Amino acid sequence: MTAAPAIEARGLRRVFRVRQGLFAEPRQVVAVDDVSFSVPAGSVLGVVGESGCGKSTLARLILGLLPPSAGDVLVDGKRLAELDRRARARLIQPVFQDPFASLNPRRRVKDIVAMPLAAQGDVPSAAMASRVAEMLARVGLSEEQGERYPAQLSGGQRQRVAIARALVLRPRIVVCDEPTSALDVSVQAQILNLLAELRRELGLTYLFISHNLAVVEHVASEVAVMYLGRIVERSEAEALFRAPGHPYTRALLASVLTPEPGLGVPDVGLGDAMPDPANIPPGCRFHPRCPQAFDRCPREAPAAWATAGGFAECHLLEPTAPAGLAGAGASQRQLAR
Amino acid sequence: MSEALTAPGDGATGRRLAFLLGALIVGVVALAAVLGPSITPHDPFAQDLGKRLVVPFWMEGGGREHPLGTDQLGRDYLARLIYGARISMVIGVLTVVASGLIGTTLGVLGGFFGGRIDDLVLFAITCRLSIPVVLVALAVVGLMGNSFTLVILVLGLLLWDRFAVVARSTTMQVRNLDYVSAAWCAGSSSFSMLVREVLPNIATHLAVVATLEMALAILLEAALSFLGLGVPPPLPSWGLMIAEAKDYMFFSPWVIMVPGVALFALVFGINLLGDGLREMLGTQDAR
Amino acid sequence: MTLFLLRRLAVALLVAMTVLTLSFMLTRLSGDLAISIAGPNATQQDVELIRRAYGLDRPLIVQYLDWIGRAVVGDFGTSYFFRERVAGLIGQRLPVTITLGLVGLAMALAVAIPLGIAAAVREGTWMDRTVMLVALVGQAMPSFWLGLLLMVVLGLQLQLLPISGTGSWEHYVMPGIVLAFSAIPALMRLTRSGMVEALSSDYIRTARAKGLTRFSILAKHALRNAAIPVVSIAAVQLGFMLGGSIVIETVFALHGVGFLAWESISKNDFPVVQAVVLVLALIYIALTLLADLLNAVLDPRLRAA
Amino acid sequence: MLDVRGLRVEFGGRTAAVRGASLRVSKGETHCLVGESGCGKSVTALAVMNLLARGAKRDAEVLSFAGQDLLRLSDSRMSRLRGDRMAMIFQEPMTSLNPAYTVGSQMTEVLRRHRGTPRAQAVDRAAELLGLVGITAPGMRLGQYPHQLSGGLRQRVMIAMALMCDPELLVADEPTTALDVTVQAQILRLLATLRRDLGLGILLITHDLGVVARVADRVSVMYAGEVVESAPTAELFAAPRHPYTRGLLRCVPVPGKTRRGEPLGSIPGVVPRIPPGFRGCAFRDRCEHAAPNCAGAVPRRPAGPEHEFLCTLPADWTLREAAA
Repeated sequence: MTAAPAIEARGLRRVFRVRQGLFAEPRQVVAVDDVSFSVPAGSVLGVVGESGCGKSTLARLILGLLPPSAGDVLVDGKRLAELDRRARARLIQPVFQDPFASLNPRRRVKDIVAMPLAAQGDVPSAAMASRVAEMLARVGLSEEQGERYPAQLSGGQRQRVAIARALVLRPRIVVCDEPTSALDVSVQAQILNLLAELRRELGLTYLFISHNLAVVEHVASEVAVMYLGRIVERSEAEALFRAPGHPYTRALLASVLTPEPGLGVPDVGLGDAMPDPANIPPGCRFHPRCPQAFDRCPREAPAAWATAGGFAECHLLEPTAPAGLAGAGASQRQLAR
Repeated sequence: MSEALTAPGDGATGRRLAFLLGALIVGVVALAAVLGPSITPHDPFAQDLGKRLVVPFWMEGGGREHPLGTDQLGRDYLARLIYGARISMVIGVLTVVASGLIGTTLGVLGGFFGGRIDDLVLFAITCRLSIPVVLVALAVVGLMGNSFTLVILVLGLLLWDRFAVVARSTTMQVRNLDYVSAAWCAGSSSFSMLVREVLPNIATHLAVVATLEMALAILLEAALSFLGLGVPPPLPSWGLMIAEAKDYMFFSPWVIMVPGVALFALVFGINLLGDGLREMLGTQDAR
Repeated sequence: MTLFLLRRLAVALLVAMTVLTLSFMLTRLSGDLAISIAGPNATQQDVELIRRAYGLDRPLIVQYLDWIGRAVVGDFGTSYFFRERVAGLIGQRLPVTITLGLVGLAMALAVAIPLGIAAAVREGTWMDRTVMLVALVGQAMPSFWLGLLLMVVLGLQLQLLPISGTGSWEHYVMPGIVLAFSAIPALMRLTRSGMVEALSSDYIRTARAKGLTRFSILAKHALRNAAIPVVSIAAVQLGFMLGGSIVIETVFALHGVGFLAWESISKNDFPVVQAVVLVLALIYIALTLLADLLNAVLDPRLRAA
Repeated sequence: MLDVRGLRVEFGGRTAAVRGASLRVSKGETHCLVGESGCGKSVTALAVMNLLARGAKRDAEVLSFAGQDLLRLSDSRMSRLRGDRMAMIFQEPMTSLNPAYTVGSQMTEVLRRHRGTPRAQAVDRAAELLGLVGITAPGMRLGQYPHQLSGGLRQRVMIAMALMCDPELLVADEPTTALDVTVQAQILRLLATLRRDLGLGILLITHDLGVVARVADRVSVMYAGEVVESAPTAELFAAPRHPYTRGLLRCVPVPGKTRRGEPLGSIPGVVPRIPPGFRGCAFRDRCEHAAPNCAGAVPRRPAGPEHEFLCTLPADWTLREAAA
């Protein structure tokens, strides 16, 4: 593809200073650490990882809600920092996790959906009303529901309102931050189907953030696995699930409990050490929990090595690694990044 | 889930009654303040030394001419009480308007923008809290002379702390909610985010504070006037009426009862209103 | 830990400096101090004399720096009315006010905590509503009026306590009650809401699931967590009570700093007024510092991790 | 061991949270109660433990544990049973431990209350159990406060605390919902081991069909306060009968099974709120097989020796549908 990628992150880094306890010294928390990726227009990049891995911070950086400590975000080939906020709004929009917190409880649904149009400042009110009505219908809400307040809607309906608000400006990119995590399974399926339909019809690009690997597998064309602020593996989706390169990805995949009786609960073999973003281990940041860690891991940060569908940051994938340890699909050259 | 596990409040009707009682008290006082002199036959300032300390109607010797009796200068107590209601209400309302504007502005700005601005706001609040209100108010009035406007000005400039604290903390909460983030991503201006997304969602909290502050302002004005450093005589502030009656209270205790009960009832009513608002807030927050 | 304490102290100092400046500005607000001091019958010459004697003819900034320089070392000048050093005057009167504050706080805690707990445990019942009514009554009660009522009832009619003055411990009882009345509503509400919150928390559900006795659930698990904010607010409340003592001391003619301040205000004795404002503010600042420390000691989450 | 029949819970006469639920848990068995939020599964668990909030009314045909009638037990007798012979753990490990006391103090308290064990012995037991639930350096953990532990560790502490008195029944209310997937797997493995080694009966409440499939011996599916289908795990997943169960299973994406990008199965509408006195099938508004007779009495149909479902459709309707 010759066109500029829809989203491009270059060396993104975000550091927070937090104080735990009244007397403790403030500590630096590196929430996102040197993250680079690009998402081609029309595709879906799924970002997975556990709580505290920095995936939500990444979403906020891409949306421009947080300024990066270092690095750049490019949207549609233009640097986000240089775009006026109204121009940004026409390009990229969010859908958040909690449908209870993402809608202003004091405004009617139709006003919530109209808000981005109003913020543009140049949309005539007649056009506004018709676009809102059209959008509500598109996400499966009735005109009557447009007159209600969010408190009168169910979780799934609220998430439809949030989607309508995100799409009313016809953006090209939508950042979905855990859009179905707060919903029941039966409703989750409705929302996932709606998002997929809208993407096909409107040619949208999604950055889809979730902790649920099964959901990401279902929607994403490419997947990035985050661990303690870094993308430790990125791969074309199908290859990732067929042949995961990073031991952490393997553990994540093994932990997905599919509804298949008789398989029992897998042993993920990660021990009880928990990742702490305020205290990132030296070398490979995954080594304290890694079942395959060896003497090199705590000393040296691994480079990115090629896998079947992309790359992963693990010493085991290095062609010169101890024989037999190299993960499936590792190729012979280090990826140029 | 917690909603399903808590039993519905059985005191709901009791609370509504309390709210209505509060509204009734405040309503009656406000009406008296507005109608003022047109509902009493007597002039609150007219002295009649021949009719000093006439007892109220419920005591032996009380009459219909002066239902609440007269004071030490023979002025009709009911007329003075009604005029005093006007003073209390005006002081309460204007103080709340002034302090509400100052406090809400500071609190919302600090809570919304955070960082340096918030540090400054927090510092201002801390400084304000460490200044003893009564003492400073007394000192200012003492040095600059008693006047009605000065009392309002001083109280308005001093009582904004709770507005600022509440506005700041609620704004911080709202500011971190996703609907504000969504407005930001939609390109809304800071002003429109404050006005459309933040203010409507903290308004009820501020209303509760307003009732508390109004009650406090009325009490403080009465205290200042009682100490002789508030509303100047012969204006019939309730606090001043108590102060003037103090010398006679050991012989005829009703002279301090009448203005005292009025003051207590008004403040009590305002607090009942505030409590009612707070309850409504509680049920709202629980969705 | 040390860094935090230092920063906290620095902020406290900055606040103190601001209050210092404000209390200086306060006295200059009214215009020409010399005229106020000289009184209505003074001639132009008298005023000039006074202006020079008190250094009021110097530029404002010089007066300010001079005053700050002295205030920092505890020299607040001489009272115009009492003809005594201000620091000495305050030193004599402060114990009375602090005693009154502590008596009031003790009474307030003794009433507020048990009632607050009772209301929370019986949330939604008549008990709860009665307690909340008591809080509302306390909030609405004008303290000077309550003082007068007590004087009439306890002092005159029942003859239980002295009506006013300073001297024996009995002189502190009525003012203490009045002062306590003003602090009870806030402390009681806080105790109640803390207990209600604790009782509806997940860890209380865990304690019930463990089969613990009702007493152990209330006394050990709920109260401990509810008490943390109450203790620190009590310290702050003491600061407010000292600030509010001016009204009560005046009503009961109790010779503390509040009474002193009132006398000085009536006499335009501004060095004393300035100094009292400053001293009360400093005490409040110290008490908030103490409240923060208490909080940290009591709450394991705030202790250094 | 635990026998619940016709359990009903109402809140202030306005909402019927549980409407005649029945289930049994035997010794050494894991029984999963599965359903969406608001279906009454947590309320059922709390009702069994008699931990419902004030204002909730509990009633049942049978509610017995190890031969004792729980309905007629006094509050103090019931509290002697809780934490001793029947224990419970909760969803939110972050808030379920008291922040003001150390792990050790909260654990030993259980033994001291129910057995009067001296402190030193209770501490030994606590350390032993922390080791059993896979916590390294138990001695150090005993002296720590909850905020110093991660979510996974706190849930392990909760489990160890529940085991202090060797209970026969463990009621686990969404014990892994708030945890990360890798930690969830670890905790579920732990529960499975404990069931096997200690012969613990477990009533596991969850909304996650994946969890159900992997750990349950028996499943009860709840919908709107009723158990709509109950069966051994393998049978439920192989041959679900109730339209709700079938719909629910189709909603879950399974890597390798569901085709990427294809729409998932979904159930239209939302879980309704059921007023007391409601009649008929609560699922009928969302059911593709709904018929007029669904508004009447709904029969409980057997579909196998251990398999029942609550529906107007005949037991073999799925076979007929497949044939058609």
